[in-house]
Amino acid sequence: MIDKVWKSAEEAVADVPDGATIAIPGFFVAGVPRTLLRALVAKGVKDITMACGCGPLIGDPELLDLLVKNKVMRKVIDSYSLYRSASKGAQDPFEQAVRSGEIELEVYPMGTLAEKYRAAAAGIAAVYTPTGIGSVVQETTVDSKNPVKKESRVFDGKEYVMELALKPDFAFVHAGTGDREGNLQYRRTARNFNSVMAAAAKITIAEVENLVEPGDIVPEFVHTPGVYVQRMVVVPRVTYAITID
Amino acid sequence: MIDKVWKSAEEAVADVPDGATIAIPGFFVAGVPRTLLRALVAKGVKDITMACGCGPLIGDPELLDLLVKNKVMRKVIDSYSLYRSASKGAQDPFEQAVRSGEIELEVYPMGTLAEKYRAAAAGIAAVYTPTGIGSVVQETTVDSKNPVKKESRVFDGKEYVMELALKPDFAFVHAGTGDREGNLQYRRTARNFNSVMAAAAKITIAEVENLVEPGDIVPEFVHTPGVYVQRMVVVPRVTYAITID
Amino acid sequence: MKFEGLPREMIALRASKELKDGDYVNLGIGIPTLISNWIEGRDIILQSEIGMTKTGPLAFGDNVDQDLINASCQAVEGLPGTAYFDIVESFGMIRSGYMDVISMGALQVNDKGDYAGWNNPARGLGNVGNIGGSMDLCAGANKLVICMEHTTRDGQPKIVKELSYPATAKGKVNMVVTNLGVFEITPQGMVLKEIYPGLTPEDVQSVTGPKLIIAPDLKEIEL
Amino acid sequence: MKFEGLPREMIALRASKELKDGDYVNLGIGIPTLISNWIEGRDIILQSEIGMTKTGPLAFGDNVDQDLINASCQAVEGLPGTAYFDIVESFGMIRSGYMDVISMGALQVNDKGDYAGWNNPARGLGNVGNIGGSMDLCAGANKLVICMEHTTRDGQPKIVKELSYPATAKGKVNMVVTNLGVFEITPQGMVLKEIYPGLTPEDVQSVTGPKLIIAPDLKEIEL
Repeated sequence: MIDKVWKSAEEAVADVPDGATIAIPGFFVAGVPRTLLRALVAKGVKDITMACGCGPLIGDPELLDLLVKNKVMRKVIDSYSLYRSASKGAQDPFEQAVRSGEIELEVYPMGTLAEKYRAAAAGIAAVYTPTGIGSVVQETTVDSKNPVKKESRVFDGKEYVMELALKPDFAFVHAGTGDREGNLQYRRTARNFNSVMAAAAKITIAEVENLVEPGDIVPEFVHTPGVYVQRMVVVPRVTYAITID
Repeated sequence: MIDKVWKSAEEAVADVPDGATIAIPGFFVAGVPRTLLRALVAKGVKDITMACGCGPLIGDPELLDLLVKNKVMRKVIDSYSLYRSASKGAQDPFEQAVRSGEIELEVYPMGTLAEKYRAAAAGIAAVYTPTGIGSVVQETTVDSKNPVKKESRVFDGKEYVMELALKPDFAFVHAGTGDREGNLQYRRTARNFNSVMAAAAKITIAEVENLVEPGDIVPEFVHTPGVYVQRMVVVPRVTYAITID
Repeated sequence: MKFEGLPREMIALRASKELKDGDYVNLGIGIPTLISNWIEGRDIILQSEIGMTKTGPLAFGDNVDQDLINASCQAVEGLPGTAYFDIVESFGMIRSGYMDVISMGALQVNDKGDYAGWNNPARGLGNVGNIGGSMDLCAGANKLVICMEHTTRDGQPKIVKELSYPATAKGKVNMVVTNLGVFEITPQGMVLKEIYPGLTPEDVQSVTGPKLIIAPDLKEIEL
Repeated sequence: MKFEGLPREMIALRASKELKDGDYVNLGIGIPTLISNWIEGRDIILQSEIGMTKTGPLAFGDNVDQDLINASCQAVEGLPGTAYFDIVESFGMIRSGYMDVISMGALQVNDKGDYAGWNNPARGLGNVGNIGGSMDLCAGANKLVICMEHTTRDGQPKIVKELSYPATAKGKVNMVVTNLGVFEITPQGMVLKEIYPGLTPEDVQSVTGPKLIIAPDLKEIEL
C-alpha cells in the first residue's frame, strides 16, 4: 500500500539542506504551510531561498521574525513581501535585513511568478508574458542586490518579456484534505499558489488538516494529484488573525 | 440576473461566420460537443478551421462524414486525426480529402497543442517546450499543405522549440453540469481539452447535460469558471459507441 | 493650493458608474475597493486575484474564515455562483483580457495613460517594492480606471507631465476619477469631462501637471 | 529469416519487471498496454494522458461509461485514489518528468536510442500522421522502455542502424524488449542482456541492424 504520511513535520523536513530553494505558497494569511516552516526553523538551516508568491511571510509576522532572527534565509522571491505601511516596515526586522543587504529580495509581478512556477511544473523552459512591459520589470529582474537583464520580443505587434521557469528544490504546501496517496484538496481561497508549487518542486511536502483514505476524495475534485506529493504530515487546524496591517 | 442559457444549439451557433476557427475538445469519444457540431452543419458554413486536441472527429465518424460531405472544413488541427488502420483510413472520406488537398491537416504533439491553447487562455504569446526536439516537429509545423518554420533554442544545455499561442474564435465545449452563470463541471475523463479551450476562445458556447442554478455547484469544484463561458445550451445525455476502430 | 472636492466614498461611487451589468471586474487596494459598496444588487461579478469570481461582501463574526480572503487580505463571503481556482488560472484570465473593467489606485498618472503605483522611492528601499498583481492587471485591462486623490497630502499634483516614480504600466489608463474631476485619456491628451461643483477648469488645471483639454460638454460630476 | 520467440503477452510480462512499487507509469498503445495485465495487486500507478492517475482495469457491462476511457479509447474503471485532471495538467506532469517509467511501441529503434513510431511513410500521407502523446512522453521520460516485435511481418529488422521512418525522439530510449531479447542502450551501443531460450547471439544479430554488444553475463529472458 502506498502511504506517503510521515510521523512528524520535523522528520519530513529533516533532509532539507542549507542553501535549498523552498517554495512557500499562501496569499498573506490563506494557505500558508505554517507548521512545516516552524519545523524548518527548529531544525536549524541556513542560506535558504524562500520562493513565495504573495506575502506568506508577512502574513505570519511571528514566523517571519523567527526566520530572520535565526538567519534561515539568504533570499526571498515574492511579489508582495513588505508591509504596506512605510512606518511599520521601517520597524520590521525583515525589511531592515533587506536594507542592510543581509537578505536579498527579488520581486516579480504576481502573475509572472505564477507563470514561472507553472513553467517548471509543466516542463516548459520559458514563456513570453505581456506583464511588466513599459516598467523596469521589462529590462531586468527587480532585485535588491543583483538585477539580471531580461529579453523582450514583439509578437503580432505587441511586446512581451521572456520569463524563465523557476524550479524549487522543495515545496511546503498546506491543504485542507489529503489522502494517503497524496491527492489534495484546498479550501476556498487557500488554494492560491499551493497547487502550482506542489507540481513545480522536486520534492513536495504537504501538511494536511484532514487525512482521509484513497477513494474518499471524489476523483473529479482532486486539486493536486498525488503524483506531485512525496511526503505528508497531519497538522491541526489552527485559527489565526486575518491581517497584514 | 445573469443567465447565459440560449434556447437552442441552432441559435447559439447562428453567428459563426465562414472561415472561423473553432476549438473542438474531446478525446476520441469523451467530451465531444456533438450537438453543437451538428447544429453547425445544419446552419451551413464553409472554410472552418477545426482546432482539435485528440481525435474528436474520428470519435464520431457519422459527424465527420457530414462535415466532409457538406464541405464545412478548410483545415483541421489535431494530434491524432487519422484512423489507426491504414486500410480503414484509405476508405475514409476525411483522409481522402486530406490526400486530395481539399482539407489541410496540421498535426502537433498532443501536449504541444495543449500548451498552445493554454498560452492563448493565459495571455502568453509563446512557450519553449522540449517536446519534438530531434523530430521534424522541431524544424517546421507538420502540415499537409504549408509547413511553417519553427525556432528552437537552448536553455541550460537542453534544446526547446518555441510554440506560439493558438487562439480560436469560438470554442464548443461539452460539460456534464453547468449553472446559468456558466460555471461548468466535467465528468471523469471527459474534461480533457474542454477546460483549456473554454478559456482560450474569444466566444465559448457550452452544451451541458444538467443545468443547475448558481450556488448548486460547490465553488471549490468548479472546473471552468463562468467568466470563460458566453453562451450555454442544454442537451440530452446520449449514449454512443466507445471505439475509434 | 488644495481643493477639498469629493470624499473617497464618492470617488468610488462615480467610478462605479463605469461598470455595466454583466461585467467582470477587478478592484485594487484603496479607493477601488470601496466601489464594491455601490454595486450591491447589480449583476456585476467581482474577481479577486487570489483565485475567486463572484466575491461577496466583507465577512464578520461567525462568517469569518481565514481560508476566504480577498486580494486586500480582508475576510469576505462567497455568493451563489462563486468559483474558486488557483493563482495560475486567476492571472491567466486577467492577462488574457477577461476582466471588462479594472480599477486601481495610483501614486502618479500622466496624460499618455502611464501610471505609477507600486514603488514609492521615498521609502528608501531602492528598486524593490510591492508589485503584487498590479502589472498583470494592467497588461490584461480592457478598461483601466484609476481612482485617487487629485493631489498628494501636501498639495502636489498626482497627474503629472512625466512620471517621477517607477511605472506600473505605460499607455494603459483609460480614465481617471479624482476628488476634483473625471478625466479621459485620449490620443490628443487628457480631457476634463466632469468637474466638482463650484470649481472652474482653471482651478483644476492649477493642481494638474499637464495641460488639460476641456470637454466642450463639460459637466458637473454625475453621482 | 524470422524467429518466433515470445508472444506479445510475454513481452509485456518481461517489461512489467522494469516497474518498481511506487512507480508512476504511462503505457502506450500496443504491447505496452498489455503490461497492465501483469501488475494487478502491485503498487504501480498508471497515468493515462487523457487526464487520469490510477487508471483501473478495462470496464465491461454496466461499468462502461463513455466519459471514462484510457488514451487508447478503451472503457476503463477508476480505483480508490483515482484522480481526474485536464489535458494541460496531464501533459505538464508528463513533460516535467513525473512518470518514472514510460513504455511505448515502435516501428524502428536504433542503437543510439532514437526511435520512430508516429508516421509510417508507406501509408502515403506524406509528412502528416498521428503524433498523439508520443513525443511529449519521450520528452519527459526518465526511463523509456520500447516493447515491440523484433522484426516486421516480412522479417526485416526493426532495430536498425539509421531510422528510415520519421523520428519520434532521439537518444531517449533506455531499453528495448522484443520477442527475441532484452536490450539496453548504452553510450557504447546496444547491449544484448537477455535472450530467448534456444537462440544464439548470432541468431539475434542476424535479424538486427546494428552490431550488438553481447553482455558478459548474458542470460535467458527472465519471466
